[in-house]
Amino acid sequence: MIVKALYIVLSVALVTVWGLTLTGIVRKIVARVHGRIGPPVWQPFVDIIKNNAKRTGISHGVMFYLGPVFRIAGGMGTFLFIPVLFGSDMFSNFSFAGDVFLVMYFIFFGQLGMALGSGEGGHPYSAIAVARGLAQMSAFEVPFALSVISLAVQYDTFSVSSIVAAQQGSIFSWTMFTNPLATIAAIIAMLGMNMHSPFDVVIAPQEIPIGPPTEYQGSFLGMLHTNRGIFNGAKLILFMNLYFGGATTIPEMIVKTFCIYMISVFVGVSFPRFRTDQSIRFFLGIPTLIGVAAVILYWL
Amino acid sequence: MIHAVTATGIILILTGLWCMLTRKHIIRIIIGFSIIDTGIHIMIVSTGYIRNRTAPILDHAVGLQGAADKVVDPVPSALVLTAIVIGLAVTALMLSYAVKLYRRKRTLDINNYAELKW
Amino acid sequence: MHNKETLPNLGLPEHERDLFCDARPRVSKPLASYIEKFLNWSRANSLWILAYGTGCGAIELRPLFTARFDISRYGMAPRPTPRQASLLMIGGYLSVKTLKRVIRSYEQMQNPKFVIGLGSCTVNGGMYWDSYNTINRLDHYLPVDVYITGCMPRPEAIIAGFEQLKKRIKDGRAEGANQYAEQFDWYKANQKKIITDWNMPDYNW
Amino acid sequence: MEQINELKARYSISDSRDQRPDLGFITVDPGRLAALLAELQQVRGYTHLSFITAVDYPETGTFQLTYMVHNFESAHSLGVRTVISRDTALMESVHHLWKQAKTYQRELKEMYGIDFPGSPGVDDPFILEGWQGPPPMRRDFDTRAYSEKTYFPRPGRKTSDPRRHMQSRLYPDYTPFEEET
Amino acid sequence: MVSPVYLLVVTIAAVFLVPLADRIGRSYGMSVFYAAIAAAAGLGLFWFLSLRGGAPAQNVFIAGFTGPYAIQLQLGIAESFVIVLVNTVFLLASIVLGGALIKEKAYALTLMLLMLTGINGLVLSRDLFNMFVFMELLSISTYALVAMPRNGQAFSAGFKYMIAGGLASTFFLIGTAFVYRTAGTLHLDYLLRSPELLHGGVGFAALFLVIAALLIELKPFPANGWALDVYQAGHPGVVSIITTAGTGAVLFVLYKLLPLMSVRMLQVLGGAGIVTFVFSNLVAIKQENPGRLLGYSSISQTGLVIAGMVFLRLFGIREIAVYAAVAGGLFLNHLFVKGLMFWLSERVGPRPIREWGVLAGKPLLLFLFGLAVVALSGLPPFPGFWAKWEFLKLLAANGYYPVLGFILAGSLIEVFYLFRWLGYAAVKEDHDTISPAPAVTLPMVAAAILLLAASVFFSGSLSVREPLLRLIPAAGILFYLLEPLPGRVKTVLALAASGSAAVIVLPGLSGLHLVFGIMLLGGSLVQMIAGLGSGGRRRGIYPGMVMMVYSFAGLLVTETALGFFFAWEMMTLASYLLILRGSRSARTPLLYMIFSTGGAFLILAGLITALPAGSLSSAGLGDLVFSGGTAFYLIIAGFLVKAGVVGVHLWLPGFYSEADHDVSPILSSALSKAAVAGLFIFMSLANGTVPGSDMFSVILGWIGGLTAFFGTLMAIYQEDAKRLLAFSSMGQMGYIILAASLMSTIGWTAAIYIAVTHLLFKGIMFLSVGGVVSRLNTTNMYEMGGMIKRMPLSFMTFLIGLIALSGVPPLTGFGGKWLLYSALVGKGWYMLTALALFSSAVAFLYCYRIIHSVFLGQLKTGFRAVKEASVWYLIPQFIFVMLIMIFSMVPRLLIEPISAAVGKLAGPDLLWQGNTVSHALGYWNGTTVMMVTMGVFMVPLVWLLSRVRSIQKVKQFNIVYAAERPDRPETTHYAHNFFAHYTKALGFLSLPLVRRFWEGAGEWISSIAAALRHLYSGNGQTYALQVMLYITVLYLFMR
Repeated sequence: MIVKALYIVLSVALVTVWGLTLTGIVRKIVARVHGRIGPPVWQPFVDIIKNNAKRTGISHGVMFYLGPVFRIAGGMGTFLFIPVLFGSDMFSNFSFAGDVFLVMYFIFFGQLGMALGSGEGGHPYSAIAVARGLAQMSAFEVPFALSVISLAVQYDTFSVSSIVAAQQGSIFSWTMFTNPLATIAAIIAMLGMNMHSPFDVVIAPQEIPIGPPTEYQGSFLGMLHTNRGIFNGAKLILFMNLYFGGATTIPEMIVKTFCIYMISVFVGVSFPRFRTDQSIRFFLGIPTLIGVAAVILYWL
Repeated sequence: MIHAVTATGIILILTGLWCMLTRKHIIRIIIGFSIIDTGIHIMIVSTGYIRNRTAPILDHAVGLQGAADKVVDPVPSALVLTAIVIGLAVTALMLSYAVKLYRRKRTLDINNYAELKW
Repeated sequence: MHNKETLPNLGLPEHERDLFCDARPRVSKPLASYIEKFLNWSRANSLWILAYGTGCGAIELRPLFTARFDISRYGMAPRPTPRQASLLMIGGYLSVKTLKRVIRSYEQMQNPKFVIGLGSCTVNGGMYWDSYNTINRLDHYLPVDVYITGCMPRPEAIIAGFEQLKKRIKDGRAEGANQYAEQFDWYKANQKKIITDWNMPDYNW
Repeated sequence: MEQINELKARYSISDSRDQRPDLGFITVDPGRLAALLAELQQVRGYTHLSFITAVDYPETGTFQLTYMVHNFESAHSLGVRTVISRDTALMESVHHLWKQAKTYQRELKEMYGIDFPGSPGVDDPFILEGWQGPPPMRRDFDTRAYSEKTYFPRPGRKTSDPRRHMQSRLYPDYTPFEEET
Repeated sequence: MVSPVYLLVVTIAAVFLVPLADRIGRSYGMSVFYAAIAAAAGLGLFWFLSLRGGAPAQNVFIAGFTGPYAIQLQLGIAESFVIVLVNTVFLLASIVLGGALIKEKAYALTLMLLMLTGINGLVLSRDLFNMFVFMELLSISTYALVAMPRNGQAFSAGFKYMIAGGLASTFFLIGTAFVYRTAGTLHLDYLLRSPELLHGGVGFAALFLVIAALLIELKPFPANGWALDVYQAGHPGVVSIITTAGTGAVLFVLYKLLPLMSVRMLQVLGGAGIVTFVFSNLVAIKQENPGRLLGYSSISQTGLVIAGMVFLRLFGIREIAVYAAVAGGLFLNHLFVKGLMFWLSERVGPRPIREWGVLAGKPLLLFLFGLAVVALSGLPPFPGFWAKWEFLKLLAANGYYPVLGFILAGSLIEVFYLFRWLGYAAVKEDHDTISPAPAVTLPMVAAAILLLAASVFFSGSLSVREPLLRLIPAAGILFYLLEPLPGRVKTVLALAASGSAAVIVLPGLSGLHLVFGIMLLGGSLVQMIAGLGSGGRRRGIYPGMVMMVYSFAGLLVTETALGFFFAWEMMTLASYLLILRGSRSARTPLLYMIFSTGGAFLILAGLITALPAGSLSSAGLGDLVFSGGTAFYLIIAGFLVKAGVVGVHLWLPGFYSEADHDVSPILSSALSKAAVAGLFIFMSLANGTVPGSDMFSVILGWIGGLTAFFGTLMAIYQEDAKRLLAFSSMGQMGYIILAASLMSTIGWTAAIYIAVTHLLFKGIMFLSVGGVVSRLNTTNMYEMGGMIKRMPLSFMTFLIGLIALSGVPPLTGFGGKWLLYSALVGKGWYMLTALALFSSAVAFLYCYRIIHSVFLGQLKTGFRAVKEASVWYLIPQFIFVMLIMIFSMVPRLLIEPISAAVGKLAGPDLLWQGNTVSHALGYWNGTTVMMVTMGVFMVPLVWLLSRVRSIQKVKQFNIVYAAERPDRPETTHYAHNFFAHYTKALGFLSLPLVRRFWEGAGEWISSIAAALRHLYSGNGQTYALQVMLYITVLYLFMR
């Protein structure tokens, strides 16, 4: 019991540090591509310390107060239901509690809480942003769901651990190679999930200041930033497990998640922003068809 | 002979019907109705007629004995008597309706009494 | 919450007073010096800017984010909402009307918060020194940490100003928010002297 | 311009001149102005009101108002001027001809104190929120005095000539030429 | 036994006595008049009772001769039955007419008495010519009485009536003459003994003319314009006699002649009856005048009675009891109801039906009217219901499915216009009121009581054996009588009544029935507590409510098909009453009633088709035969309509949303489960016996999936909070149907799991929103906002309900989703899985929309002082929240009993290992998930709480608003047209195509009706021509 608790702490700490560092690295890389020097790699940590070091804060009410708590609980929970390393007892987390559907739905836990919290903030932009985010989410959920169904058909299981186990062996037993269509659909859905450009109309900084967290500051914001590390990490690990053969060691995990994250970074720096209705139609178009094709391919 | 009577009755009925269905004047419609009535009466009487027999009235000419062989079928005659009475009553009622209608609208054209419809 | 003293909010009509928080700003004492030193280091290296581009200054801020000047290397980043920003940059002359908005934005930032006055106009009115509707001295209305003179100052000058500010922060001298809270009545009186249609609460939380 | 000549007599246009081929000015009595503008808009094709502006002449105690109208077909702009008394500062509103006139009139009301009775929202503040002094664009309003009284001038401020300042910095030995004369 | 002659003697004698007595004084004359009619009615009753007691039938020859020389009368059980009915109604009608008669001269009374003599004579007589005489007696007195209002309309209508009536009697007479000519006798008994006498050309023609004349007297469509004019223009009292007693007598004559007819004649006659029934109802939908509308309705009912008799004869049935059950039941129903309605129209006066809102302020009259409408529509517990059931059953048993279809279609149209009318009457508008008139009200009450008594009689003679079913209407009436009590007292009484029903019923149930019993009864009971929160009388809620709960119990308890359908219809009726009270427009209840009745008719058609051969009395549900498939599909289609699947969901949003705030939750959470219960009961009954069930389950699955999707999609566009929740219910029903269609253990477990959780969370959400709405008096979400500040408890429960709805772990909703997807993928329905996942993602949109627009955002100025919702609204919510929490902590508590109840079906079972449930594909440990969630929730919360001292609590306008201050809360709250961008992207999916389709269909039907009614040109001569043509066509058909 205590050992498990220690493992969990370790695992959460790992993903937090790695997730935030990854953000820092990516910022640095993007800056270098721009020809800038860019912030230091540890900048995300400094930001979190700074935000928590705010001496005053404001709260609009209980739900506003709990919003970030929900958010980070959602991030941590999502992470904790995903096995991090294949074959490692230390980093298996609580993956025995549920399968891939549990993870897919637990993702919403934090987003829902956050949306509610920012809603109580009373700022109209928060609500607008949530409306956009939800609309976009409902759309990218379709290719992702189809992709997961395709995996379920392929591997005949919903269990993330089993899916990882089935991909062991050589690099060519990864889903990426055995089921490329499902992988493509999922990667496109991931672009939406990460809310990078071209799907960043949700936070549209110039138009509706930063979106849902418009009213959040200080410790709340620090918490949201921490969650960004955890949640990003969790999503990347999920994608790694589902499509890229999982990982058996921490370095492997770090390399793979970094590569997966770079996909959305590359797309993000290359494309301008979609409007909400455009992104809805985009996700329900080609990516959905790819997902359908992935399902049908394994169905037959 | 008997067929001629029946035929007369039928012709009268048809005439009356034609009259009822084509004349616009209410009184004429009533007359048509009367003609039908008469036609029916004739026809009914003709159904009970038996050649060479007399009317089913038990007077001295017929006598009580063997009357059944001397007179025609008395049933239609009895029916006709009742029917005549009834027809009379209906005709009278129709005429009184016609009077009432005329007093209201000063017209007896049936086309003018179509305010209730659909 | 723990500030028993409340503001009268006389500028608001009776039925609107309940819509706004009426607490006074409060002085937040710095923590023990070694912790505060560390925290100040983090504050200095993570300056999130709320740029208030009232005048020509706004155009001079843009180059800061380009490859040539790149202030992101100092951990600085623009922030679209005062709630999350710690540095208010006032980019030029302030008319009475814009001053009102600046005050509201400043008050919506959280302690610690810093102000940079950009350009001569914020120092002494600049070329609008005798205008009927432009303020002359920003520090009468808000506690200013650093003035950057010039009309307009070049990005290099602005970066120098940032360095100055960071130095002040690290030295623990950038306590404008506490100063504002301490001398709240004086600042408020100055503000209200020129902003005659004060339809905001006395302190915009 | 033949058009103007036609109108001249009817509206007692006192002064008319062409500044450019596509720009002319005429001056008319304030009382006839609205009627003239109406005809220009309805009959003469000057369908667009570009702006209304005012010039303050405290010397003569008048405001000169200019209504700039434009004819898209002939690409001709016509400034219709009128002079009103500075004391009454009252002018007929033309918002019934052009809706946008109410905005110009609101501005003139705020900046010059010229009233346009009946113009919608003419008393609302235009850009000055809560302004309490005299109309600031009148020439007899001393902005410097007002500013010094109101906006805490920074003490120690000197008006110094930058040229002289730089001269003294760069060429301390140079004698200023003004002093020579 | 008294000789039947006395029946005629009494009235004839009174004909002479009345004028004499009238000379003494008006009241004497009237007394004699009423005494004679009462005596006639009394005689009838006496005869009926003694004949039922076993006395022999009587044949009387007046003056010792046989007919036609003398009058011959026969008095059997059938005659006495009709006599007692027509005389009773005649008595009641003459009481209604009392006020009008007293102003007339004495001959009006004698005319009435002559009319009654004619009616009684027609019933008793056994001789064709006697019948003619009595018919003429009836006709002539009627012609005269029609003119009683003495206005132009009455005279012209009377004249048209005389033309047509004259033609009819002409044909009758000719026919009689020819009968005599061919058969040599006019005596029915002789004719019946040797029917071959009438074979051959002339004999046929003779019989044809007689029947045609009778048919014309019965006003067949389309040769009946004159009758409608009379119905419209005559005094309602007189007209009620014509259409009840007069028609009844003629119908009975037709009944007496039935054995003479050939099969062909019967078929054509039956067809004429059906045509009359369907088309008269059709034409009636455009009618605005109450008298004329009632006329159309009377004619259609007559047509149905004709069809009833004729088809029974056609099927070779000779038992008089069956005729009594079908034709007698239909006629009795028509008799009392139509009497009641005509008298009511007398009471309301000359108003078009749209203005019948005057009744809204008169509870008794409204009750009577409602009773009449319900009875006339053939809804239980009235005789029409039982008679229709028997009739349709016989039709189905003999393979007359098209006829069955026509009757159901006609009945549906009838339901439409009758309930539309009831809707007008129930909606209170500012009209002038009507003055009291006990002389009219008393007969109506009497008719209603007689009708109810007859209902008891009919229900007893038929097959409803379960005593509980009898309690359903009884409970409704009891609570109607309790209406004057205060609302809270009634709530407590209703709780007690429903609770006792639950206590009695639940222990006897098992398996799925028990699960649904707990859901329906328990769910309703808990939510009824909310009723304590509203003050006032709350008229019109509890009769429906208690009836509905008892119907739930009845549905689950009953073991017979008839009992099931009875309970089902009672439930429909009860819920109609509930929505009728609360709804803002007459449209919603009407739509509900039409679709529900349509669905119920599908179920009815299926049930009677599935009845095992030869089961005339009660057939058990278990005995139903589904091997043909059609019956099963019809039943399922009926339940789908009731569940509101996409395509027939038109009624749904209004129905779930417009009832009272404490009733809507029950309708949406519990009542919606009744359809699910029915679906499951019949699917488990038929499991394995239905051919082609693979295709069926695929189709059902897609219906469910599309319902889930479109329900959800439409929910996100709603501006009305309750409507949004209503559409959300539609979506959830889609999931349930989708899961049910899987026909596997996990699928059914999922379906019932979702049903249970939906009950819980939708109950919470509706109650919570109801609490808010009851404080704010608006349902528009954009008018609300910031309610979390004023109603934190409601917000809390709503939030729990919302998390459960959206399927986010750790609450119960996830279990349903997990089971559903597992079952779907297990079955291989991948596209449906994706559709369901998409729908559940879209569900987040409306979830957020409602909670944000109502509870979050900006509190509006006008609502700054509202209080938390009533504690009575909160109690049921907290009960449900507790249940949700318990089931979330230990999902096993819920899933295990459900899978036990579901039993073994196709597909793998769920396996349990501690708290982990697993199947071939995946696994889920709800308890651990809950623990982990709570753990990860606590850590950041503790950190935040440690910093709470530095955090200033601010107010709603302390927001960053681009440095401006917000102007007003109304303009700062982002709530209206929340998902505009979604419309832009996917708006084409939510075009109101279904509504356009149904509206188009409705318009099409009503244009047909509008075109058809131009047949009735109002010209007497045209009518005569129509009569002639009708007879010709009839002849061509019968030949």
